[in-house]
Amino acid sequence: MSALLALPVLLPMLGAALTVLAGRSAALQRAIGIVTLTAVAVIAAVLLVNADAGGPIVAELGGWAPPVGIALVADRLSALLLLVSTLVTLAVLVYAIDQRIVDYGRGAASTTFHPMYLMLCAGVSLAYLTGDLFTLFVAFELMLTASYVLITRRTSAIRIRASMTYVTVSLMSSLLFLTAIAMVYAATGTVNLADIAGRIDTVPPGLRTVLGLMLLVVFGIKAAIVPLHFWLPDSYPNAPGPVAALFAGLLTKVSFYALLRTQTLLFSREEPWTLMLVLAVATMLVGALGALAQNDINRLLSFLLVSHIGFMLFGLAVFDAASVSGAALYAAHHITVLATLFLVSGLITRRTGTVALDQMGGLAKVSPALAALFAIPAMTLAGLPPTAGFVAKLALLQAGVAAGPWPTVVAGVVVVASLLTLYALVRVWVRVFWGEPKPPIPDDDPDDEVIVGTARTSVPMYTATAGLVAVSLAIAVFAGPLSEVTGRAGTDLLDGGPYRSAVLGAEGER
Amino acid sequence: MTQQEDPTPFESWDRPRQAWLLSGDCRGVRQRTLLLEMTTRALFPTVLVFSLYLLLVGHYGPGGGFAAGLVAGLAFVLRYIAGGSEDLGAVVRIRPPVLVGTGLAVALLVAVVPLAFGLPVLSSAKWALDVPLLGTIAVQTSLFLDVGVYLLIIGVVIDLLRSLGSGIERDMREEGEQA
Amino acid sequence: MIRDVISSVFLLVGALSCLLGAVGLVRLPDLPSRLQAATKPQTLGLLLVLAGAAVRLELESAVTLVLVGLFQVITAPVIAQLVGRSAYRSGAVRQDLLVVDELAEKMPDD
Amino acid sequence: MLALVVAHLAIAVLLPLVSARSTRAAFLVAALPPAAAFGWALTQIGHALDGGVASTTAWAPALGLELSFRLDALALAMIVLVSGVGAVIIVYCAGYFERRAEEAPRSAALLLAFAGAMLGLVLADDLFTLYVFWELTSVTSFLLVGQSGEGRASRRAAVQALLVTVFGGLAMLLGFVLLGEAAGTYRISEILADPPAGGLVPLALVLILLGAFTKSAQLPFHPWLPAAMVAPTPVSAYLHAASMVKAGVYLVARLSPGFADLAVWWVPCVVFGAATMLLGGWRALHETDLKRLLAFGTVSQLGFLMALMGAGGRTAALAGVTMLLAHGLFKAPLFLVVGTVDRSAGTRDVRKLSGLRKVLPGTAITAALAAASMAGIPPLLGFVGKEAAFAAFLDDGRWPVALALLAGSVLTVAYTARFLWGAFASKPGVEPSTVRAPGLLLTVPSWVCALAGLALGIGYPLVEAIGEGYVGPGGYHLALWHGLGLPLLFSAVALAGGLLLHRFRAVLRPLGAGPFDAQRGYEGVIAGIGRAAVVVTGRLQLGSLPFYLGAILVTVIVLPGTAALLAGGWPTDQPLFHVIMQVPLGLAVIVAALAVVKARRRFTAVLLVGVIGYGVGGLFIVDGAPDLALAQFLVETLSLVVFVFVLRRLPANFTEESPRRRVIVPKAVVAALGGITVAGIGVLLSAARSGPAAASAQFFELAPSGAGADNVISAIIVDFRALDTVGEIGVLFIAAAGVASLVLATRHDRRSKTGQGTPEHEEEVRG
Amino acid sequence: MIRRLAGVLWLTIVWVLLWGTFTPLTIVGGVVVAVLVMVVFRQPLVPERLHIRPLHLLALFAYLIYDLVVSAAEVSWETLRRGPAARGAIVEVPLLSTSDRVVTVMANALSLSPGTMALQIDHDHGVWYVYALGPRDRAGVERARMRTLKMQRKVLAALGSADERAEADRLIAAGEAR
Amino acid sequence: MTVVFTIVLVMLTAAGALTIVRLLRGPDTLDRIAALDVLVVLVVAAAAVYIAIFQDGSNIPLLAAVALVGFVGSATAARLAERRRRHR
Amino acid sequence: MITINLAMALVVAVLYSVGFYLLLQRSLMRVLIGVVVLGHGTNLLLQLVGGPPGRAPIVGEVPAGALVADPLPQALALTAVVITFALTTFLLALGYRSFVLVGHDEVQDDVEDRRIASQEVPAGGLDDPADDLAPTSEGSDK
Repeated sequence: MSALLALPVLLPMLGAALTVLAGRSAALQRAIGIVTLTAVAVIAAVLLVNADAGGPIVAELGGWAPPVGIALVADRLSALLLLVSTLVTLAVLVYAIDQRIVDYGRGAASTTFHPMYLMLCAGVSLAYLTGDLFTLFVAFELMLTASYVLITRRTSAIRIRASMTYVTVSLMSSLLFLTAIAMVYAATGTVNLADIAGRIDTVPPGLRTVLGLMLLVVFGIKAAIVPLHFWLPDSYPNAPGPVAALFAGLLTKVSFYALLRTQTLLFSREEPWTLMLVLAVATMLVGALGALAQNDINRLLSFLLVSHIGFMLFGLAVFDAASVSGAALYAAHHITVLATLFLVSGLITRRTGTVALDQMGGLAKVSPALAALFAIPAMTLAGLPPTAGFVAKLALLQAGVAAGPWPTVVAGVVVVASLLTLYALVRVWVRVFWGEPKPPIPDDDPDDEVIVGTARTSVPMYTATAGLVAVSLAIAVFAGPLSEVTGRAGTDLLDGGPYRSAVLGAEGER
Repeated sequence: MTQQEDPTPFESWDRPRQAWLLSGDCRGVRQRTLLLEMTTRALFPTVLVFSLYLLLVGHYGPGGGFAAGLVAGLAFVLRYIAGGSEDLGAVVRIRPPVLVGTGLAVALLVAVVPLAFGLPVLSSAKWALDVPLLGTIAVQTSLFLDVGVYLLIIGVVIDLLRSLGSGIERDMREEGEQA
Repeated sequence: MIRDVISSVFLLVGALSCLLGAVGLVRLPDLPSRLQAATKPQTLGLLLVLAGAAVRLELESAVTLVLVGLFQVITAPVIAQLVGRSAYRSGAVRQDLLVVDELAEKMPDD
Repeated sequence: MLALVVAHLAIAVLLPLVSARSTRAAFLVAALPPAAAFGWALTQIGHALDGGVASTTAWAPALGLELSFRLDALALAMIVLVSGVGAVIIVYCAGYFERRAEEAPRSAALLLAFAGAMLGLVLADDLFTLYVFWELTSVTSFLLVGQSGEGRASRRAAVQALLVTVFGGLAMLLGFVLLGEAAGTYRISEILADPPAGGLVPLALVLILLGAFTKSAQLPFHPWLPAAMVAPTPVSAYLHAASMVKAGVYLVARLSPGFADLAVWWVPCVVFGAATMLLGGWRALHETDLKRLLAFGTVSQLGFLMALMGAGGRTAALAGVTMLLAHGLFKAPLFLVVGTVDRSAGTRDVRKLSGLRKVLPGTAITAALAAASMAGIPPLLGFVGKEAAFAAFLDDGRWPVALALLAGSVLTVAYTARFLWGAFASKPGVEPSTVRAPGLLLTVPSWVCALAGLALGIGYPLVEAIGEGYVGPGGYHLALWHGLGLPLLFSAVALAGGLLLHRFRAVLRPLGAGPFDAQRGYEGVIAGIGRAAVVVTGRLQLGSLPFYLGAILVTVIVLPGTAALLAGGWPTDQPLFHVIMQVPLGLAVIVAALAVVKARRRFTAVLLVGVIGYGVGGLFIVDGAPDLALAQFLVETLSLVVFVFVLRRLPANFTEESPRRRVIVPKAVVAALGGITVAGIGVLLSAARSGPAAASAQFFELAPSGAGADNVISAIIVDFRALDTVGEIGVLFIAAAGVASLVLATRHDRRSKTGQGTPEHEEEVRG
Repeated sequence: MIRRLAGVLWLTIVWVLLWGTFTPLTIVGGVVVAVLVMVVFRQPLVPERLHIRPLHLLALFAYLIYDLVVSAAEVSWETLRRGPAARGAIVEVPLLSTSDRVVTVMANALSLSPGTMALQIDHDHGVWYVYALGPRDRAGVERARMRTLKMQRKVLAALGSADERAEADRLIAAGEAR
Repeated sequence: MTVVFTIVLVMLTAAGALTIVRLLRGPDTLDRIAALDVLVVLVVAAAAVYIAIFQDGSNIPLLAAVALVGFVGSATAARLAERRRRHR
Repeated sequence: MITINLAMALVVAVLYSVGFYLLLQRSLMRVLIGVVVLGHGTNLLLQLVGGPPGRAPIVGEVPAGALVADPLPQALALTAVVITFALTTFLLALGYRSFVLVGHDEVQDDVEDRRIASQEVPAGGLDDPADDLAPTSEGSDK
């Protein structure tokens, strides 16, 4: 089993290398991408089943036992998120490929898209699987650097600013991450997560808090926690549709995963978590209000993304098994739903030729399928039952209410933020799908990579989107088993014992 | 500017009489400079040998695939500086992205191959080869990972020369600026 | 012991050469003169320091130092020429400090 | 029961297939599932009244989430409305919608889906199950009210209905969670069997009531209901008269057995219920649109029901159930009648209709029958219910409530009269309306309902059987004739007062529709949210990158920085330096770094950065890290080369920024604080280490033997931690491609605004 | 082929120096590496021939080292004595060889020693321009010119043809006569 | 010996300080390039002294690399800086 | 136990401060240089947390009893150096691209953010007449 563990990382990287070598054959590139990600999805599913049944799966790379070597660990949480993420990346890839085929024909190979895409997937996989803080940094860099290339694949004069914001802020976060690693090493003398967990007790409590906050800030930047979130709504919306979908779906969640992993593994519930509650409240409200102020559909979605990060942060802040598992469930569902919405927004833009809400209208009449594709994920995001969003939100609410008076108050804020989310999405619905149909706005630059304002689409683009909708519906339908998995994952996270002993052997037990 | 009046601009007074580098008659915007070109001719293979040394010595002292690749890459920078992009293109006929891709593929294959022998990913083993006269040559398989790194980094540097070097140069030429 | 003495002499003279070169770099008035003072004594200084170090090392390490010195000797003049020529071209050479400039009249004007 | 609900939804999804052939057939098909549900409920009547029929399907047990259903008396009563009346109304739709009406296929599917959701709601025996279907009804209602969304009014009404009801719904959800957590179960029957108390339970109840009030259009949330009247009339009949708006009342009824004795429960119900009843009735008197008149009538009746259901006490609850049934059976046909009138006469404006009594006699009779029930005239069910209601409050001495209800009833009678007069009377000075004769599909359904009201009025024991199934046996009994008493007096007063009020309606007109305009409140809230959104977002989201980075930096200073200050523990044994060479090298780095800040020319800055790099490389040598130093020197040089490549194209100097101290000083202060914070934390943490590094010793041991390398660094890089290296070259791989993609795009820009990403550009990047 | 061999030899020497051990393994390895590099990155062959005289070459090396030390001292003295008031000259000197390689060696030899530097080489007119630090008058300029010529002569002695040496001797004589 | 090493390092440090002064003062980019080149040589020299102190040959490849590499950096800077000044 | 000495702490503080300061500027080139300086600071810090200076961690070269540097931070810093370089290069190319497209390399403020912030009529168009979402009293009275 542990032999499989490195493959979700190495296969996409190998795929990336091969797509470059196969730079002349578009068909081959596409095949490599899809085959690789499908394989990773299958592996992820196998890992999830096994991790759920038999506890964390550990691979000691090169046969070197940690802390000498790097360990990859698939426990319930990471395997679950890996599976969901891979399904999303696969669907987005199909969508992106097809969009390109529709626009440029079957023969158009891409040297920047396919390799970068696969690299990003490799980075995501590595981030989920690694049991080593520094490798986590490397994973982040893989993922982020690939994302830089993807977001700058189409930089017009207008878009370049967004790319700069994105890249600069990410670089700062990367360097702070490195700083945090140095600090962790300074205090504990190791970078293996399980080992850190074992040694953290020797650090005085006050300094432990410092470490925790440092990591909170680092991951908070990429996870877009208020007040570290400003960059996100300025940059994601300017990425091309599928890329934005990928970013919105995955990147923030990977960071959140890292936050979840490090905070639960390294720290116990202490005073500063009140602070996290405050941050969660701010994130939820600032994001939701931001969404209401927008006229650009992608920006609106980006602000909603921020807002919902607050939900997950709430789960983390409450810091008990139920809340953490709620956060995990929320993250899993959120990956699919945000990606779906951005894909749908891509389809909308393709039809209408604009992202401005006030210039669209009547799309429900023109394309009922699109309306349905929007409506379901929108309901999911708003947390209306019986969608996955509802289930996940419910898990958070329950955990919050059970945790005491302050978390209960924050649960109230969750409810308010949900309502504002719904309001924002209803505005989109009303403006885009209702009202008088308007003619599409012609593409101001028909030669660039993305063609808008056209009815030219094809079945795979819709199928990919629908596939993601199906994934998110599946999360709702199978909420039972899933919530049990995340429930166990939450317990594991807070206990930490199984993780440590799986990685370090018997000596890992305290 | 002055080219119209004077057939030989100042920078080209010392152009060499012979083709010391591959491109021979370098027609590009970059004028040839005797001293630099001769030095490059002498240093280029030397630096490459040095880089191979670094690659192999990595297991015993400072060096390794990364440093080796960078040193080799700097050799190509030198060629670019002396001979321009035409020379570089003549030296390296392989497309830089392919070189990069090959390097990455090599490294990854080295990582994955142990799986075929039932070993963990990225394991390494020692190969000892007894050669008559020379004695035992011991090779750690992780050397091949270093080789992948080496190739990749050379490719990256050449790619940077192609984009940031020649690419910007071409932009400047097309903008009518003096490159 | 004798090794130490030889080594010390080399090292001290080498370092002195470097220092004097640096003094020149600061004190001399224009770019070509600074180049004279800077790059050349440095090269000499480096060679001496390398020699000083080599004396103290076993042979296998010492021979490699020869290579380092060789590289330095090969490359130093090139830099000097490149920089000097650019300096002349860009007007960083102060004509008032030159006794004669036989190149000036040959220069194509631009 | 789940199967029944799912069948509704599944058929609804498939319904467009039928609609494509014939919309009329689609409605008829759509009527089948509710009819079946109704039929099934009738077969279960015995079990239902005798403890109930339950079934549970697990969904997410870990979260206490299950689909748990239970058919009991109260559910049965609701099913009569939801499925029985529902089926009838859907049949009516077949006649109401034009054959090629665009909204017909949509409405058919949505109505059926709604019927399914509503059925689930009333059958739910689990708080979350209830919530699931609750919100589903909100969503279907949104789509049914909005329809194609082309009309401005429908859009607004739909949004308002959705926002208000979901607001309540979410509050209710929180209440459910609180309640469930307190009770330890989410099963309603179990909660009611052993109601939790204390703690946050009162809060939970208030939140739940909030949900109920919004859904049932109680004061001050009621305006969405009249606004929703833009929906097609059958939709209004079904959603806004018979079923959905009753959900709130139903919820209160569902939970009252457990909580009605708490003041926090019954006081709001009664107060808001009565107030709603009065206000709705009063507003109804001022409407000229028949539908809106009925809508305010519904608001009023819902208030009445709310007061009854929430008040507590067996009689009130019994009256509530009776009125619940009665209201569904009279309000639905009234709406259908309005629809018929609208279809036939082309308007439903009181001021334009005239003389319909003569041309549509059948419809008029139906209307009169239903209206009579509404006004509480014997022997209709409405009368039976109202008698019970008066009795309930008179008997237990809650006089004020009884009087309020009386006032409400007076208003009810008045607007009933106004309705009948408005729809059917011949008005002097108004042209008699010309009409098309309505088909059977437009008339029969309303008869069915109206006659059902009559039948149940006479057959009140049946109603009482259901009611007793809910409230339990004993005490008060329903009857047409309880003998002379206060309740009867109240009924009489109501009737007479109402008729008088209608007679002298001209007197009322100057009084206006009332001082209180909840609609304006809603708009104020929405506008306030919008304003808050813009103000907050505008203040925070400045769009300025330096600000964003500054925010991050300040966070670093404030969070970990403060924590470090609090933690303290500055080492006492901190040496000034470990090796003397660190000092000059460090000084060189510091000087160069400070000079970079002052540098005005890009080239200078880059060279200074080079100095920093070489200086740091020197420090690495001093620290005993030759590998690292080697890499540092090489990378530094390559960086320099790369910088120079780009700099030759960029202007020589940095773009001059306005050197305002106002900007520079804060930036400098924040930056300096940031640097000090990081370095300080570094020192604190390094001093806190208590043991040697985890793996150092092992590295030295394993490197020669295991990895075959004397150079430990090399062993780590290519062997122990080879994955890091693989990742690292991956990053380089990406960066190279990214650089090529960016830099080689210029030429392609000439042909379009963004040449990047086009196949030609990709071709070039490939080399 | 011979020329290539010279390259291989040089690279092998470098390799062996790098390893610092003279074992068969390093030598064979050096040859393999050298051949590899030479084959993969083939340098263009140039028809020009050099007349190498090993003894004179050694003498040239010795002279260079001597020159380096002496002129380093001179320049240092100049720096300390005059400092900001130091002066220099740009002198036109005949270029005595047409071979690129020989010219390169000359320029390098000249530039290596402190105080002088080849500023520009003008093939077309057979002259080069030398910057010299130190001359304060015409005599100093002439001294610098002579010094350059002598340097060329020494290089030609090691690498140049007989004609070139003769030309050099003639020019030096003429210069000294002046 | 320690005294010698100390003196040598002090001298090299002083040389470095002076070089940095030139680097900061300029005035020309070419001055700075020359100064940076000198600085690299000084670093190599200092590293050589370190090698001498510890009699540890493992750092020598580093010296060779820096000697070569410093050249490439300075050459690039000099050659391209020349270009950019020309069209000013 | 491994306390970073004062001199190095000072160097780290200055490098971080300068890096941060440059990051806060508008010129992308300055930002980029800030990233590089910050990167140097980070790498130095990473190396420093390994402990006080020691001999290079090469087995066989180290005399017995000598203090040896902790190898792991060095290896990590090595990786970090390379990654920082890759990122620097990319940002540089981005700056160049910006220069090509816009004619300068300054980071502009976000247009859409500015538009929203400068809205005189509040509420993201919520009050604008084209908006359907704020029903007026008349609106529902149709």
